[in-house]
Amino acid sequence: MQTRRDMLSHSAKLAAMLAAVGMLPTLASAQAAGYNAAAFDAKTIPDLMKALGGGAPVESKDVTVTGPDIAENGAVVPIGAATALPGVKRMLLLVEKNPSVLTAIFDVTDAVDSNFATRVKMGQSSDVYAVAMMNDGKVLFAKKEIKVTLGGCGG
Amino acid sequence: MRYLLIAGALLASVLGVSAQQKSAADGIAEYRKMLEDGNPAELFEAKGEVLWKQRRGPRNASLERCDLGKGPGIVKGAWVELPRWFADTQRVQDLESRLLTCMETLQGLNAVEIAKTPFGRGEQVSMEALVAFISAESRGLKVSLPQSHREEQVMYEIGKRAFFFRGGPMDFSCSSCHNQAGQRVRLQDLPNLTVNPGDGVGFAAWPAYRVSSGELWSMQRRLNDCFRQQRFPYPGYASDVTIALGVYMGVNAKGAQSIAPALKR
Amino acid sequence: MKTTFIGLAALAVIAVGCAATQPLPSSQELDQKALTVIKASFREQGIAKLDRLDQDLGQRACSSDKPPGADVAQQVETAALATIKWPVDGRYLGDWKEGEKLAQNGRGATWTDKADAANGGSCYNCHQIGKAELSFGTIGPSLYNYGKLRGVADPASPTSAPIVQYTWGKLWNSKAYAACSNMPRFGHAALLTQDQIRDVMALLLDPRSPVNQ
Amino acid sequence: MADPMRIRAQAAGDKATVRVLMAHEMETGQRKDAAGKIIPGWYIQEVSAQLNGKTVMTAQWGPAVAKNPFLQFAIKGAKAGDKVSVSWVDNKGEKRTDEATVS
Repeated sequence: MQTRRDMLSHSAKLAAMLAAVGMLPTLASAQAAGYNAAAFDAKTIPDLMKALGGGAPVESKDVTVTGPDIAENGAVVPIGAATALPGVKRMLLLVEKNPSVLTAIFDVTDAVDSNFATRVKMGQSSDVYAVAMMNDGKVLFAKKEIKVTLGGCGG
Repeated sequence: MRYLLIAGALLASVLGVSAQQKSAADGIAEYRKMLEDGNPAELFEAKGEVLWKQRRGPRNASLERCDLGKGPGIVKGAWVELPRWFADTQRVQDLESRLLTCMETLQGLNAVEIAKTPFGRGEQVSMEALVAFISAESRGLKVSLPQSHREEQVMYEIGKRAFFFRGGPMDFSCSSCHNQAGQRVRLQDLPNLTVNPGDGVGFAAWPAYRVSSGELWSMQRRLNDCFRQQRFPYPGYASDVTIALGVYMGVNAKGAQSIAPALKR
Repeated sequence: MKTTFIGLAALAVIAVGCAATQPLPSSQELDQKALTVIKASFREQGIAKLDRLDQDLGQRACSSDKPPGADVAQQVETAALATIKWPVDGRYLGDWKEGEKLAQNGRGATWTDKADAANGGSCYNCHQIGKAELSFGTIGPSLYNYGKLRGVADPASPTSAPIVQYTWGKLWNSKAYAACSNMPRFGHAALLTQDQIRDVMALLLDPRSPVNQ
Repeated sequence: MADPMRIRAQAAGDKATVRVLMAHEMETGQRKDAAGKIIPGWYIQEVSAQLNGKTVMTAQWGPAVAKNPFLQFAIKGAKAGDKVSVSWVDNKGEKRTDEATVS
């Protein structure tokens, strides 16, 4: 049986080790550092913030999360994260009740809007978070509940 | 007084229910709207176009000479006129059965083997891409199946009978779910397939990308899963009952604008 | 000689023309043709055998766009009523919590299901039942407040007996009360066991069930 | 080899909106097959976008991104005729890069 833990890349292992000794923030800011497997393994938002070297997230009206109130199918749920604030380092999309909370990390540059949309899988109804990690270390978020329904004949 | 109370309670519960239904239905409509832009069916359309033009099979030929009913190689508008009578095979054929014919006669592939292949494997993968491409070439056109040939009319009558045929341990027929507008199974709207259910609804929405499986489903696959949920035995791929049902639904849907390949739950 | 030849050619033209304009077979012939096509088009797969296409009286009577005549409908209903097995111990209600699970579960009896897997009741596919579930179908009537609206305060009381028995009968063989009912015959077709039907009964009739809150 | 992406990039005002569809299974590694065996995870991990060859966005994805992924973002200062390319790498090391012209 192959688990995701077995698939940690070498650099990801390194990242995890560095995270353990508190060196991740510098590493995370370097985009070439590779895939942050520890972050994608995090089961809770505090664990995720630890893996990403972020502080405690604060709810903010300046961040928006988009998504439907109800999804016809959990296999494809359109969600988005956006903010007009300057000084954004990265945007995250989280699904609180998924096996791992983190779905996607978008590293922001001056050349793109801090506005990303994708589609995610949701195992059950859950809060979905848009998180903005700022250059000054602040972590801001917005959340909304998305209900996942059972569709079709269910057979 | 007591009756008034009961009536009041009833009214309240009815109102409560309808408000809730509306919000769930609105929510689903909003969800579908959000998915409209960026239908993964596009990926299959692109792949299908390549497959249509690619030399393949033992004869190393493309499908570009395939006659889908409007003459060899004419793809545009072909989908909204299928199933129809084909003189060369002396059969009424739907898109999938016609593609089987072309894959065999032009490319030298084995149609019987392809029909037997489970969905999502081998040449069935090519088939789903091809139907995505071909149906997309009729996007926006109105469904208009020919009914001039006697066999086309006979197939309509057979399809109608198959549509109402009840069987299996649950006594279901196609008509159990699809003979009235405005009904749902869970939250999914059920089109009335005995009439034209409207533009881009029912017959005019398939093939479609199925969100739940992340696959493109041809009408053959759609019918196959209907029969599975109906608790029927397994309909042969491109078998006459499936083609007859295609004729019945297609003729009923005359004038409906095709949005295939659509996006479905 | 020459005229004969022309005559034959003309006949041939007429024959070809006829092939396209010949009247359709009679309705009975088309029924037979459709049946032949249906039987030839399906194959067995897993637990879904070909005998699922063998129709009984009621299935046959309800297989057209027109309902059967009153006499046939009556015949179907009478035959269906006779098939209902009433609970031997007189116990009609089980556990509404299990009933809710069955109502939610739409699985069972397809060719992808195993023979020994317990079936669900598929109730929410067609009915609103508990208020908490937003994803419900509308092919059947809403069953929210089913027992309450019918005045069932104590399902064991004699005054409740008619509605309790009717509900059991409806679940066992819906065709006893409407020949062409869309609802499966859960007891008659062995889709649900007696105990499972008791649980669904409780979901609908137990005053403690959320359906009746 | 993986099937091509579909990339649409449309300029409006001082930026271009990019919509991408990628052909990928995005298998979570948590599902079981009919025999009860876990289907190994197979999903895109890294995505990047370039405008005229210069990287403008990088992303990391987990297996919870839906099958045949969709991505939308906006590039500032991009105008009609500019080249937008998108690349992905999955956890098996498979890669794909496709390019589109801003319209």
